[in-house]
Amino acid sequence: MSIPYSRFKVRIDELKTPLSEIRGLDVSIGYVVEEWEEPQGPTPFPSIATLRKWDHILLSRYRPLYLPFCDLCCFCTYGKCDLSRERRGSCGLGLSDQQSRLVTLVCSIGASTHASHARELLEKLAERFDRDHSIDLGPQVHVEMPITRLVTGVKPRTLGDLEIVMDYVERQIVQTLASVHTGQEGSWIDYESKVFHLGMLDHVALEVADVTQITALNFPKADPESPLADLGLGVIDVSKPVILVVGHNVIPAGAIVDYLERMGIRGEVEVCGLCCTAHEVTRYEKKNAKIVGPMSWQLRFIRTGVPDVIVIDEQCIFTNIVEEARRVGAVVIATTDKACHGLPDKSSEDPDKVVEELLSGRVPGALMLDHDRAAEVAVKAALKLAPTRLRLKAKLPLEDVVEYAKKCTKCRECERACPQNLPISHAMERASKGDIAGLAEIYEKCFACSRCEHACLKQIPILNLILKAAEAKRNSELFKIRVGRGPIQDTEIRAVGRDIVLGIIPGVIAFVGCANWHEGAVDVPVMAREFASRRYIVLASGCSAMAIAMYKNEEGRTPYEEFPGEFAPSSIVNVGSCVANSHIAGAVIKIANIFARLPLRANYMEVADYILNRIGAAAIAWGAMSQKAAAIASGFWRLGVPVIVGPHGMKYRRMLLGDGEKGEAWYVYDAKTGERVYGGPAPEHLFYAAESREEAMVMAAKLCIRPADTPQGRAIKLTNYISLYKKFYGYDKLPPDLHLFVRTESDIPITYKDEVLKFLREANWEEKPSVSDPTLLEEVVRKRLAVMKQ
Amino acid sequence: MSIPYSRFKVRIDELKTPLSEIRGLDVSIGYVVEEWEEPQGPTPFPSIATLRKWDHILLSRYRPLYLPFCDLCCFCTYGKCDLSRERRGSCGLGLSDQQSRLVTLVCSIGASTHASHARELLEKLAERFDRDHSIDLGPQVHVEMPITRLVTGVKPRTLGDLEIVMDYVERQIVQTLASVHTGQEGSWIDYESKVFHLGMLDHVALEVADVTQITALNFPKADPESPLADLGLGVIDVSKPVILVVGHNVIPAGAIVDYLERMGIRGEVEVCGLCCTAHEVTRYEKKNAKIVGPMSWQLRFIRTGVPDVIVIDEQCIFTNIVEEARRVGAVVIATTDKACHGLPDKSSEDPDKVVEELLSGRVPGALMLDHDRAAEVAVKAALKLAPTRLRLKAKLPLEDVVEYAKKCTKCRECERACPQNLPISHAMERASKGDIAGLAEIYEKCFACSRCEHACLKQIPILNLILKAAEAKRNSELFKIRVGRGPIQDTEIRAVGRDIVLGIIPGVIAFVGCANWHEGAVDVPVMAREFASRRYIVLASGCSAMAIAMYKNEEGRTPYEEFPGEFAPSSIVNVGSCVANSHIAGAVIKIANIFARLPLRANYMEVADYILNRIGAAAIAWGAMSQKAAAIASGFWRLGVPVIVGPHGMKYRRMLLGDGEKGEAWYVYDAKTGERVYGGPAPEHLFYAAESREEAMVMAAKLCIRPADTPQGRAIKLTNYISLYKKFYGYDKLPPDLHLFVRTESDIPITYKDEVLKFLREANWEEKPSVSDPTLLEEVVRKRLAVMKQ
Amino acid sequence: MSLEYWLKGEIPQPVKATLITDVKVLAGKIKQHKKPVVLLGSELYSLERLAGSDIVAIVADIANAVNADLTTSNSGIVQRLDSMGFKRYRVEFPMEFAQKLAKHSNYDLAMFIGFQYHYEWLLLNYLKHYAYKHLNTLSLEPYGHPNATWTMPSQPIPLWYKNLLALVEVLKT
Amino acid sequence: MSLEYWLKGEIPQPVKATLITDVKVLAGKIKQHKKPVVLLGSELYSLERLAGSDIVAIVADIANAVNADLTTSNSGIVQRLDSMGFKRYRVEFPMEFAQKLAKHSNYDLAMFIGFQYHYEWLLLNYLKHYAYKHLNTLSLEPYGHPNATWTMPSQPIPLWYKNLLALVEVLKT
Ligand code: SF4
Ligand code: SF4
Ligand code: SF4
Ligand code: SF4
Ligand code: SF4
Ligand code: SF4
Ligand code: SF4
Ligand code: SF4
Repeated sequence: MSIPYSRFKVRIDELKTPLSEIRGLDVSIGYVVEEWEEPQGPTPFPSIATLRKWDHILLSRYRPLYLPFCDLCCFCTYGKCDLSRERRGSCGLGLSDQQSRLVTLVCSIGASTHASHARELLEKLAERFDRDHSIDLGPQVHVEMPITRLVTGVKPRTLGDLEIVMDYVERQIVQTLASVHTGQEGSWIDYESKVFHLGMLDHVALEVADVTQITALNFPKADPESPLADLGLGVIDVSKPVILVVGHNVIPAGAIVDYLERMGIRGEVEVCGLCCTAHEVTRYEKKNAKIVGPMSWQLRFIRTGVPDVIVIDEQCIFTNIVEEARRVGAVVIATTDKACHGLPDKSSEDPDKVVEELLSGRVPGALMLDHDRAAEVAVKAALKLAPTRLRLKAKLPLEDVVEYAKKCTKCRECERACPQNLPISHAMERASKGDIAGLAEIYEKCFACSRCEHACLKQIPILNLILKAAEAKRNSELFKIRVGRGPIQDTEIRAVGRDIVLGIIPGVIAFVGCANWHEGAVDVPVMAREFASRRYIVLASGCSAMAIAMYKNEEGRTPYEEFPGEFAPSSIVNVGSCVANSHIAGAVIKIANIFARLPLRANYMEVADYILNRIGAAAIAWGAMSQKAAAIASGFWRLGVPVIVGPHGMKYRRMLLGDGEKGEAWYVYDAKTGERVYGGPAPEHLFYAAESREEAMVMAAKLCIRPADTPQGRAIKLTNYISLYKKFYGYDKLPPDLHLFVRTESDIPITYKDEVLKFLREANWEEKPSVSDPTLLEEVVRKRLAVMKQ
Repeated sequence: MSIPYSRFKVRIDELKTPLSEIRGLDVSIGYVVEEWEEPQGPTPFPSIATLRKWDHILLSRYRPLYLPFCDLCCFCTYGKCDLSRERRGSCGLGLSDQQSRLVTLVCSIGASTHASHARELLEKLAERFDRDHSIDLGPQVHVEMPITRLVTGVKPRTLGDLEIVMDYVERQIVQTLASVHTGQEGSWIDYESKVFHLGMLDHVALEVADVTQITALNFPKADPESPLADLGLGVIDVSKPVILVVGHNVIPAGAIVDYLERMGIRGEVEVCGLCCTAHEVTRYEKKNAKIVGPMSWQLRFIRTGVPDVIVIDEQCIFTNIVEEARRVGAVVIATTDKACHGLPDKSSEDPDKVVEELLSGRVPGALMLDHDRAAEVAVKAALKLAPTRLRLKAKLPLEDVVEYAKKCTKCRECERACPQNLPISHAMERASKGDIAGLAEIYEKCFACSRCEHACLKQIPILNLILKAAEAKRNSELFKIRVGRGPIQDTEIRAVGRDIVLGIIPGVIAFVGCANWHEGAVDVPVMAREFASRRYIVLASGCSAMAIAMYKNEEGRTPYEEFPGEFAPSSIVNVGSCVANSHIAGAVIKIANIFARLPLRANYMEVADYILNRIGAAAIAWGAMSQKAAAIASGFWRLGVPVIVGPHGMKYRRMLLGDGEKGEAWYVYDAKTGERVYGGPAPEHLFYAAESREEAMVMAAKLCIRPADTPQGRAIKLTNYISLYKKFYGYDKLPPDLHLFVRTESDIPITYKDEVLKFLREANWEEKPSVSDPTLLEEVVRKRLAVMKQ
Repeated sequence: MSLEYWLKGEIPQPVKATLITDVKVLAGKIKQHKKPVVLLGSELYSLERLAGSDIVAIVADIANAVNADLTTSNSGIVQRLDSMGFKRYRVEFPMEFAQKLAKHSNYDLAMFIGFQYHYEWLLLNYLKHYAYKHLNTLSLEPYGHPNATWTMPSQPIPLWYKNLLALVEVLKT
Repeated sequence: MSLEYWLKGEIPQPVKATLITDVKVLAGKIKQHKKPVVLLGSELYSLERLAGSDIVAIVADIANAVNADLTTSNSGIVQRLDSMGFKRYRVEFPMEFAQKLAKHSNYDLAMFIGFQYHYEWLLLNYLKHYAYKHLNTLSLEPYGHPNATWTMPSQPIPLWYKNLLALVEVLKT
């Protein structure tokens, strides 16, 4: 039990006027004990070990399968230590321990990134809008902030209340990060438990961040019909001055839009965004702002020369952006102390003087921590720069692809540097003969990192060649995305909760995270459409939500035009940016709370156990790239939601794999009787890297299976599992592990009855009891038995 | 300007009785605005960019010299990226940026480790002793907590006040850690600025931690004559049950001592410590507790089988300790959630039952987060285990070194795994012929990491052989250490402040940090004695303070018996554990405040500028090993105190080197006139790895030189520089850069006058103005000129 | 290039593959094993496109020559194996199959072909550390793989193709 | 062992040394340079103890043969150079000297001998990345060094000693 600030005390005699500055106040730190019908749950403000028991239950079933990205450790000056096979480092650590420690570190970074983002939003917006500003997520959302309530036991009412929550998150991150110090934690399983802890904290931070901005900036509030916005490289009007906002923090972007409105020139300037700031600015403005694309569209766009001013805030910024901007004559304005990029601090200088200095070229950009001034500088600079830069725009500084291609010696250094291992030399060969189709093909899979260029001994601007070759394709990128809607309504949950828990809705699939896709953006819409067509509820956020937009069906409609935006079967729901991932976790929690009436308040284990055993949800982070993605995924794991990543996700050092063939791992308690019964490998894995999108789809269908499925629900889930399997691997085939998921004959989908029965006989299948009230927690059994006794 | 909690507000109508639980309190977070004669300084609660200007001044002079420990980056799934030479990663990052980013990450870990340690002490001790408990560092310390005052602008009076300070530290660590996320900061110089920020935060946390425990647990309070304690492998009475405490957090160790006292059996059980917990337990008990040795004595001691129960708390624990303990039949009790080591949680079980389970061997140890119960279990288990284990004690499980040595194939895999590259195969060769002297020699440099054993294909227990061969030496390790005294008295500062600033005391040299010494522990006492004999003020902390004890002069006296413990020339002052490093930084700050009367409150830049230009202090972290050591060093850098590390310190990825030959780098303002004048390369470097202790000594003498030295002071400093140089490199020689440090002839030491004059002529030396009021800050110039005008 | 591992960033580790340049030696290594399996990856298509030839057929030949099983999770490869009447294959997801290789199977040699470089690099590294006592691994890619037990060297696609054909010939004899 | 770099953890990087096993080739490389310098480290003593011979003298011979300067910060080596009347040496702290090599000197070849492995490994890596345009480096250690431009292979001390002697002979001719 570690409630922060539980003892507090105000020397009230020294409080003079409550609203003026209070001097001599002898520390009063408040912990919000609020009127809340629900009694306090068992684990308010959990610290590292509070939920360790739950973590160990999960981890003994989903053991890490380690994929060391390096066999060494170089964390301290005793190193490097060779940890290969059974060797240990100077501090005593083994390879498995070190991998889990690395994941802990990575998740600390991720959780800190979100926490600091949340804190900054909270500080800046609570200041602007008053700390008493009520949290308001729209009339259909009464269970606000389910993650925060579940984790901390606090029910925040105002922005100010959220400060307590962030204090807790920050303190716990620091405690947990400390565990990676050389000579602290010594066991992989406890590092993994800390990973889960950080993931849970990360989700709290996500929720605080998004709720703060929704509340303060009036983003769409759980609106299933939020407007459509333009997306793509082709949607930008290059004849206007162009301000590009990149990153995740809406405040500078919002200030730019506000400034333009104030000056009455909103129509004269293009404001477009990359990465999550793009989501946010469309959620903020809901009309003119445009989305260029996901993270990896940065160099694709900048190299076209279109943006005049690039305003960077935080996270997911190409770190060499100042140099890239300079190459095309654009300027950079940095707006946070987390990412100063070496630029001179002009925060307190006269905006006009700053603009002048920028135009003179004496500085390549400026650090402007005052966002209103930053906005003014950005707009003024864009207006002045644009006319001088028109000739640069949309023209790559490259005339002759063929001439460049002829210089290529086929040394393949570029390919050996390319994270995608793309066949550049082959494409150069073709290009040198005038056929640039090979280069254009590379465009599809290339994420514009420019590593190839650094490797080329002939100094061929390879990426520019690729971009040039794909010019037509680039300019035809014109799509529509539904603006991030924010949370799911309570009413929506009520409408589908039962069908999800019974399995009648085959599952909830969330496409989340970054843009490090192996096969290019198209994978994501293809998968999303497949599941939406199969009556899954499809959710999306961040760069994946953008990728889904980048597809057109035969009628030329994008998925957001094709499928509705409500939380219902056969829909595609864009919740918003990365921090809006909290609404995905929140929706799952709300099913347990609103539909199943489980107490929410500080009741983490019971709710997570419920989700793991009953709610068929899975996340697909197909292009998961960063430390934040790792933290978000960890939050899902602790909550009992499996996550599938793409092939690059292998680099996260370990997967959490169940072992379907290990029978004893899959026993659960039947809460009604207290007996241990076989529940089957459901969900089979908690963290899984698929090699291809086909595999991911089959796997996602499988990972939606839950021990609590009713026979009807199980049959529906198996129908999808089997039919996806057949679709890809042949109509004569069945998933080889099917027998593990059929409990009684009534689980068998009618359509495949005979075939499956035959298969089961060959597999020596035996009927298994199905358990309606499965749990992994003795506490739940005790509680249920106690209730029954009454 | 980012004062946390500046707007606060209490809905006073809802406060009913101030001392009972307050419900419905609408967030009241207090920021301590206390009666303090001093007005608020310019930078209270600095955030990342607040002191960026100062950092950039330092960094443009002391530029990183990068020593990449790996040419790759593997931080995200875009990687690995090859950053060699001018290549950049997929996110745009270059090699230099990545090295500085790594240092930022390392320092985040270090600062978090101390912050979480501080927070836990504060939480546990404020709970036990009341949050109103006054901070009390003894009658001679009025300027309490100089770092905290300097950084935050808060003057804490009670333990409770420190919570505000820790809130700030935690929040800033999270903000800064976020900057290492892929795609945030893009510039090495801003990463380095963040490193400095983390170092500063780390120092605050150190101070909070040590002041909390001094205050609450009545550690020696600035006592120059704190008692002597026993230290060494030879001081443990093996006939008694032995409890070994390892780590940094005194609470479990203190609870053990208390429990023994309560039971009246203190005399019957040996309580001995390793690493900083050893310091703390002697500071706590001040009589019976013993120190085994520094961090790297862990396996040296455990493998002897002497400890019956090993109680681990946090930081610097051999991570495979559970297995090592099991091998010798000892049990492990883990006491913090940061380091659970996979042990079953017995925190809430009946101690007697836990003891029974431990003795049964069913579990190798237990996690006991309740420290009183942990103490009870430790004592009871030790009492029961000891009799059964007597035959194991002090006997290595190894009879015949020679037989084992004969198995050696001289494959040298052990050497290739050894971080010290020790000539093991050669020693085996000799041992196989009966001569174990080679192995015994290895003992001196070996830090008992057991990496060699993991590498040996013949499964020779190499470390055991080494320990066995050095048995006589081990048993003769009987030393005395002066118990950590805590802070320096204001009166002591007053007595020496002037002489330090004038240069009449040649310098303050602090030996800090861990035990990763290349040439073994002896380096440290040799250096410490050299400086103490030369009228330097020598300070020590942590494992280095222990190393200093491990030496006997001709009369058999250890340095702590030989030299006094007051803050004065020719003394050796053990301040205490790692967290007591804050008193070293604190002493330097107090010189600026008490002697020079600079305002302390939130006045960081001016004070650091003063220290850099006037206070001849340097730290030697000869065996610096960990992330904490990196954070501590960074705190010293921002404060203007240079740090020298040993050769393993190269692995910290970069040094901060001045370039003595780059004239323009060494100009300062003369605050009296505002002119830019040449101040000389003083101090020449901010972070330096020396190859040998000789080099370190010469370098330390050089790095004590400051632009503000008076001619007399400069002559004294040069006397030491020259004479150390001559001592090592020949009496016919002079340091080749001497001309850079002689401003006028009066700077020349009388003893070497002719020789130096001759040298200067050959070096085309010209007289340079000496500047009495040097500064790097325009603000200081302005302030000084304004004062003069009045 | 030839005698180095492929992607520059994926530097060799302390325990690294033996590079085999001689097809006869390669065949010898394979034949030492009782129960080999070949894993086919989804990138095989890219290789086929670059090589301009039917690699799946060659892999089937290899499997036939040494009685090896095949596994894949690629739908196209499955279809082609079906259409060529190849029976001794199973649909296996590589990650799950890697777990089986380490824990439940009695395969003693796993050969890899047609995977994304880093994906295979990491799968091999799992097996290298956690299954090395009973399992050898062999990379048949045109890209040298340090985490395998044995690997073909990095080589131009046409040369690699010729070597694969040669390998089939040697294995058949 | 012989053809590998030394400490197992210090794995080769993407840009790595050329290993030179032939003393004549080594001599050729050295002679290509106009202004070479040899850095002597404090571990030379350990090597001398293991080799049982006077390595400082051999290094002096090498320096004399190619007109190289010597630098060291080791007091014992300084004394021995003094006592053997060797003049062309300077006392230089290796870290400061590395900075000079990168920034202020016109040395074109820096040879290293007698350093702690990791210390030299890191100094060489600084020079590899930040001074490669004008400076080559060569490790004369018995331990192969991947961050040098050229390195002698890892080899048993007696063999290394013989090779050093042979090098002196070749350089003198
Ligand atoms: S943290 Fe441990 S394993 Fe890593 S380098 Fe340090 S001693 Fe080696
Ligand atoms: S820019 Fe594209 S082609 Fe070039 S290395 Fe990056 S992913 Fe490969
Ligand atoms: S690195 Fe440059 S020259 Fe070499 S193959 Fe690639 S494009 Fe051609
Ligand atoms: S690849 Fe990563 S873990 Fe391995 S040595 Fe390099 S930086 Fe360290
Ligand atoms: S953080 Fe940057 S340099 Fe590092 S692996 Fe990721 S993309 Fe590459
Ligand atoms: S235990 Fe000693 S000899 Fe063995 S590897 Fe470690 S330092 Fe070297
Ligand atoms: S690894 Fe073992 S066998 Fe090889 S040299 Fe060292 S002690 Fe001898
Ligand atoms: S000095 Fe270093 S090794 Fe010693 S206790 Fe402190 S951190 Fe640990």
